[in-house]
Amino acid sequence: MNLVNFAYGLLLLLAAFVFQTTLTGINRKVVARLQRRRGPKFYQQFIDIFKALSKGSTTHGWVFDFGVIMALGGIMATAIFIPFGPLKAVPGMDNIFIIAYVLAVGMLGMAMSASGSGNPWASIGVSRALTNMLAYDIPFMMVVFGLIFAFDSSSLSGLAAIQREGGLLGWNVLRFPLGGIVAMISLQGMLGKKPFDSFIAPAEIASGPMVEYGGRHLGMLFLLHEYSTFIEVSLIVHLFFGGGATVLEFMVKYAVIYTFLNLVSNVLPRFKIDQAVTFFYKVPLAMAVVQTFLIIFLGMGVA
Amino acid sequence: MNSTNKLVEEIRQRFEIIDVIHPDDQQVILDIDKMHLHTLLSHLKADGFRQLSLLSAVDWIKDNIFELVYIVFNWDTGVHVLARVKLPRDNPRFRTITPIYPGAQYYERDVHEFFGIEFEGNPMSYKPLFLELWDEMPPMRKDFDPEAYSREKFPERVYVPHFVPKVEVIE
Amino acid sequence: MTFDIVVILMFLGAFSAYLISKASLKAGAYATTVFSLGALAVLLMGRSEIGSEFSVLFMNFEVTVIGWYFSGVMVLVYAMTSFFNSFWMDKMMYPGSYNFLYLFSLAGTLGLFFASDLITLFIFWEVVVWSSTFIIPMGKSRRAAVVYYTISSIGSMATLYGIMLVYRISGTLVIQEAFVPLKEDPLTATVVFVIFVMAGLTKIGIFPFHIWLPLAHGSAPHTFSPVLSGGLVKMGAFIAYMSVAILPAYEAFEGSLKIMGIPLQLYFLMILGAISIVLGTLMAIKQEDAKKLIAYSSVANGGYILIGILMMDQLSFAGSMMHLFNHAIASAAAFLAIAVVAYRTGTTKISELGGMIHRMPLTYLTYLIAIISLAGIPPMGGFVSKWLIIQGLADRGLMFMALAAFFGSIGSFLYVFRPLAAVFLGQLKPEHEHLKSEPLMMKIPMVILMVLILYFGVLPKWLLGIIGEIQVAAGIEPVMMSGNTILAVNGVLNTLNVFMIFGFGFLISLIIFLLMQKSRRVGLMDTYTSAEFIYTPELYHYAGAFYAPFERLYQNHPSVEKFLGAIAWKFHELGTVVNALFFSHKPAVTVFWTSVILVMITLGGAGI
Amino acid sequence: MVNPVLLIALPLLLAFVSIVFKAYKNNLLVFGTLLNAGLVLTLNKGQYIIGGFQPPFGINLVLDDFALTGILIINGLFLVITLMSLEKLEGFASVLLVALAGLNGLVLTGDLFNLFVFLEITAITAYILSSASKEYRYAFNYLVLGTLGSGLYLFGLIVLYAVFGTLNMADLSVKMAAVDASQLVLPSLLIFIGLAVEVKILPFNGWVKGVYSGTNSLVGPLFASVYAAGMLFVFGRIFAQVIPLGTYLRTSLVVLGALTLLAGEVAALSKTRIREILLYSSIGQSGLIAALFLSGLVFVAVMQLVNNALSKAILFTVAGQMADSTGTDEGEELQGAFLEHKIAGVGFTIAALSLIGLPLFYGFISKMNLLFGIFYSDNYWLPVVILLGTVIEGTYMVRLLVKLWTPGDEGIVSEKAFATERPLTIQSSKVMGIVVLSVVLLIGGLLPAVIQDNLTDSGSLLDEVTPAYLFDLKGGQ
Amino acid sequence: MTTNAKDVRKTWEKIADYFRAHSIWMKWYCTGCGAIEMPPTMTSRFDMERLGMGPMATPRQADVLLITGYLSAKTLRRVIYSYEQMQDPKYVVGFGSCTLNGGIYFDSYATMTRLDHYLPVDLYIAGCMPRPEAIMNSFDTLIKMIEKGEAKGWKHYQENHEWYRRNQLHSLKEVYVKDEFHE
Repeated sequence: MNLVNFAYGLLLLLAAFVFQTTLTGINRKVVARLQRRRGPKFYQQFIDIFKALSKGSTTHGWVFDFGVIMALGGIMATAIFIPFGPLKAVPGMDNIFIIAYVLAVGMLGMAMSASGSGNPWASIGVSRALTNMLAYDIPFMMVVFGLIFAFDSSSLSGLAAIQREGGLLGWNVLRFPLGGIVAMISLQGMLGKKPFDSFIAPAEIASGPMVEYGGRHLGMLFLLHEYSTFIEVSLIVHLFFGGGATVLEFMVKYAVIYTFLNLVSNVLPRFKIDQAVTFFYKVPLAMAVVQTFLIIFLGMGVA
Repeated sequence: MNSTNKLVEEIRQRFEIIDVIHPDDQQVILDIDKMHLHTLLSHLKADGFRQLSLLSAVDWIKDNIFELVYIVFNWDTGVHVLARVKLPRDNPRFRTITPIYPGAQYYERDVHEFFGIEFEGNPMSYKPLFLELWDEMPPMRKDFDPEAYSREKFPERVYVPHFVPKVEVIE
Repeated sequence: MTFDIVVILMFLGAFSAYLISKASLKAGAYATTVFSLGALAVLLMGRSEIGSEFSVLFMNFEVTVIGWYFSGVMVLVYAMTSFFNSFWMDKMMYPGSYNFLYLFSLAGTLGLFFASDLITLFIFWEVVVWSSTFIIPMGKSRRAAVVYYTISSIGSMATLYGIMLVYRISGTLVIQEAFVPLKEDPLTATVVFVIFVMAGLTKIGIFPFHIWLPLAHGSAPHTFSPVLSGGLVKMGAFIAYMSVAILPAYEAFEGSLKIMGIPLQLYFLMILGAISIVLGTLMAIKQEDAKKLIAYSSVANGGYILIGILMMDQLSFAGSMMHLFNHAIASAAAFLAIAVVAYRTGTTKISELGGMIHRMPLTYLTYLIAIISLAGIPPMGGFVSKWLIIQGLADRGLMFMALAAFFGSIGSFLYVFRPLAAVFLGQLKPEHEHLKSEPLMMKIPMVILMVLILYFGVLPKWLLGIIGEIQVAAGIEPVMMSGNTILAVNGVLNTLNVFMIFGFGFLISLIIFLLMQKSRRVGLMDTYTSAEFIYTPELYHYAGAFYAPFERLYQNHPSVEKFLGAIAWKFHELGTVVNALFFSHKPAVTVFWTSVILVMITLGGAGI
Repeated sequence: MVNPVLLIALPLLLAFVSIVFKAYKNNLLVFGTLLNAGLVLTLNKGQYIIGGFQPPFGINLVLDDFALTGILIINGLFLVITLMSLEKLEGFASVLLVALAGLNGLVLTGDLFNLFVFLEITAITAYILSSASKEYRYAFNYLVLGTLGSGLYLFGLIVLYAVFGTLNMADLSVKMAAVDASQLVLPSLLIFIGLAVEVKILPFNGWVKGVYSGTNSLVGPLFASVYAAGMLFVFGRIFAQVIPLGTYLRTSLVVLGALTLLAGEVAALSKTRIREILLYSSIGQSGLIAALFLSGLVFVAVMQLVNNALSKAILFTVAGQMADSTGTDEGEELQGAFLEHKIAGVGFTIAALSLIGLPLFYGFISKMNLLFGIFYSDNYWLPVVILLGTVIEGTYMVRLLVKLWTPGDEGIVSEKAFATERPLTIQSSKVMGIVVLSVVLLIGGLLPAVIQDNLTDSGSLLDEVTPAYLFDLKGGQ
Repeated sequence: MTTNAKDVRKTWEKIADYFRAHSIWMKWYCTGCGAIEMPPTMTSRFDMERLGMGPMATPRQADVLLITGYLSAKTLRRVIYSYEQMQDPKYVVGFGSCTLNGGIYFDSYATMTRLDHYLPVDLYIAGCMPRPEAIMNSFDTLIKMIEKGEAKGWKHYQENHEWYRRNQLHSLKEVYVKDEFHE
């Protein structure tokens, strides 16, 4: 660890921001086309974020501010760990468990800040978000567990490299199709897209955790959202789609997956929170357990 | 005309009904002396009219009376019964029906607030329900002038005529 | 030679604390602090004397690395909690006895960890059990003490049977030698192992023996809950360690059926541990009382510790040992934070509290750091230990344990967040408007614990070094470290780097925050209410049934409490039946039974 | 050189004197018990022949270690209990003196018929004492069952005499050993039942419930510790030394003892009145001790007996005193009773913990020893029963203690305000007695050698039936 | 010096105003009848998102307070409360004749007749009801106004707060009322 790493990390953060925000904008356009609208400009997301940052804001006490800073800080730190294709700011730190747990700092900060506003909608939203997390994370972690056992590595780039050795068929999504499906469903939950978006339901609980945010706080939350999307989609790209030997390859894979999930999201209604939990525990978790069982006990797809 | 007829017959036997109107098969309007209203409603409720659909008032300012309107509904037969009683317009007071229909509490508050009719035995009815900080005469009384009130409370937009059209008469 | 003095001194200290309490209650409470801090100092200084042996009366002791480690954890928790004792002196029913039993149980645990023969071990085990049994009813529940005692004594009586059996077979009670002959005899070894480890299970609160834990932890005096949860529970881990490491289970069960390289007996226990994790998590999520909530989290964390110990490998075992420490200090810190709240407000019910952060920010911070560690989020200590455990599980491919571990890990976000949101954040109730901040003496232990939690999360090297020694002593490969990097089979973890990148993230985030327009401070009640005017903070606080949709999914769960309660009730009924059958006021009944016995035995005897 | 017959004769004499000088009878009782206690310390072991005929024909007293321990316990506890509750004598002084004589005779005698006589004397005093509770129905019940037991005992005796022509214990044991044990099932069983009524073995103990549950602070401890100890010593004497049991009978009777233990503990668990709890606990303990005697583990049986006698003396004194002064011994009514009586409370707690067998108290040492003993006799099921009994016993004892120390409903922090309002008084004489007894229990637990050394002797005579398992206190090796 | 500083600030503001103009998040206060005109404006026929407009859940997040239809005295209090919860800079759009002059309810005892008396309205959309075309047209105007920095209603409200407050109190007696449901 030296200054170069930090500078590198900062650059990666910037790149991730630009990339993901542009992609979000493009996706808004794609969704609009899906709904036969023209849609906003592809840089609309940038405008939204910068506008939010430029506005005045209110605060409900130090924990409201601190939580947001902690959340964005934690998520940014996580984003630094994520390899951007072949680029890594800090070598040897892309351990999947580290990322999974570091990601939680951001979640916790956000949840803390939201509850700190004193608004019960926020607390309800947080309660739903956490319940949702308990639902989608376990099947995902289970599949990841199987992968780690199969390849004796918990490094993102390491796992990606192993897949690339096998060419297209080496991709884990093809080797372990059940696990791949589980991961995609879980990713949908992680991103908070329909049908798993009940925690920000604007019409029921006034956008849940975000209810009290305005101005710079809201802007930072948007940044946070972009980064966490980047982290989560990157995880899947690395774990199941062979990562990226080049930056371009990574970006293409990333964009395709993200757009696909967005399209899926836009044709689905919304689950109630308990329905989401039941669904995740019935279908993806069962699939994940079967997949892991196949990997560990039968060695299917490993060799 | 069968079920309602029977009902009306029965009621006629028991109560002094001033007038009965049948606007419809399933609807009966009873004008009744205010002395008998409570017994009538109790009877109706026991008879299956479990729902108080509405309690409202009409201001007959020329006759100097308030008319209270009670609509009860029977879910089994689908019959509406509308009972009307008349009250003097000065110092209007009436007994509450909350012991019979507890839900009448809010209707009585409503009527009290908008007409100034007092319901004895319902202390809650003196609390305001809809109008916040109302300080004038109850607004639904016919002698209340809403326009004057509006003028005083809510300043109107004053339009300056920028353009006066010329009217030409064409022979 | 320092350790015998510590053990004896602690016993004497207990008596002197009682006497001092007679003179002045506060002084007595401070005496507990002084004695436990003294013990901590001696322990830390006497590390070089590990391996020394000594005897007191008829009891024999030997200081082992693991004993030293466990007693260090225990004394640390006791010492930190003892700062709080003085605040409850005037509220306690028997303050003098409390101080006495407090130090007495500490002395008992020290004796337990240093015991070199099984009888000594058992003596101190029971000493701790009964001394803590009498502290618990000073809190909110009498039943808790009875349940605690009963469950503990089921475990300890089973252990006693095991001790006797071992002695019968090997003819010795010295811990290191007594188990040796068992290796030859897997069947007896299984019996001994199961009944021996039962004491550990009861104490850690592993399913189905967990029922005492929430009851006792949740309703013990506020100053004793941290000790129970952070300290005494770890005695169970010690017994579990002994059963696995000293027996040694892996050698004794070499020939039995193995699942993923784990002998069936151990695998079964691991399943119990996994059930405890899931069950503790689920139950913690639905608790309405902050203390009970943390108590159930202790059940879940006990599961982690047990699984790790049973693994007896390089990673999970180290993780488990470290988790033991981390959980001890984190759960003590959490309980202490709740104790502060209880001290100021008089309640621990989540729905009766709210907005405490505005009155006691340091307590909030303590609780925050404690729960971050409990939930295993970096950069706190809990992360390192959970990471190690899960790496070990991944290495072995124990998928069901891992499933439970993941569930517990993520579930812990849910339950630890709940008091955070509902007790410390949210609306401040009007009646708490004028609460004072926490007293200085309460701040001291909280700050120390916070620093420790953070320190061992960032620089765990020293701690892992000791754990490495334990592993060497237990005959397994020690956990590897290079610099600040922990080297696991499947990956590496550099905690310092994680921390630094964190700092970097925070810095950027802070810069963004500061660059933008200043915020306007508004009150807690000035929030989005769908434009409705509200004036009642206590109603505008989301605290009860926090995870209602999720709780609904398992509200009709089968309950082992009810099952065990039914068993207890059956004993009760049996007593009534016995009473009705044999203990009659009519002599005729006795005469009848007499003739029955006479006939039966005589005829039976004639038959032979 | 004091003849132990004085232990029997002096109290008897004093009893007659006390009938004449009624005004001084309480003083005479104190004098007699003090005298006896003093005499015990001066006794020498040996055989004492009464009346000049040599055994096996004459009457003799056997003062071996076993008997010495017995009379030490009996006279010591008798003294302490009497001194503690002098105010409860109510004219029973003469009876008590007779009882003392009878109990000493029971333990000392070397002749089965003599034993019967003393058994009757003791039983009669017990019937009289049990009427102190004014519940004559229960006393009568006791009388009936006691008589039944004595009758069966006598019947067994007759059979033995008809077969062997002797009633001298030492002689009989030699002669009986020569016969196949299975042929002696009937007389052994009859004698067993006869004694079992007094020793409270299931199912011959129907009287206990009525008699014990109404006892006051004098009669309760007397029954539960002194009488029980005396009867158990006799039981041990006969079944561990005199009558050899066949495997079948031994096993059946041990099972009966174990069942008594379980039944007693379970029944105690379902009770809420303090004296009822204690009386069922007494039954359980008697079953345990009887089972140990029957298994031939005399030494540990004596240890456990001592523990039980000491603990029960304290427990029944306090419980009886509670009932006497407050009018109830319902646990619920007496919440927080120890709040104002801490010393008595600590004594009660120590006694209860010792009874459960928790460390630092004497009960732990005896429990350890008895477990070692049983394991060394290769009996692996009895320890399970005993430990199960211990768990149950601990549960109800802790339940009781918690209630008596910390008042308050569930979910409320214990406070003084919730304590019982009934006026509980405990006289200082009782408190002193309790302190003395609990200090003995503590010393026994911390420095077991003090009691151990005395008891070891009582076992040494019985080496042939006591396996060499002695719990070496220097590390248990 | 001061002018310089003002210039720098102005540049910054200009950029910010550009963002604000092209990202208009609205809080719809739709207790009146006009809400029905919003869905067609949102959906594919008119697609307001292409101008960067969109509805928001809470006033904290919103830039524009869109008040459709009449306002009774009771709702006016809530509107004022909502407006004060919004973050600067914020804009108010009065939608329909009722906000403009009371519309057909000009003589009602319960509805106020002109919104700008109580809140700084940046833009009115006349009509009963205004059709989506009118809405789109007027928002186009609003975007231009913001871009040029002309939509200064929020500043006006700050500077003339006394005046607004006096009007509010005259019509409403109290803005922040208590009612039984939140006692």
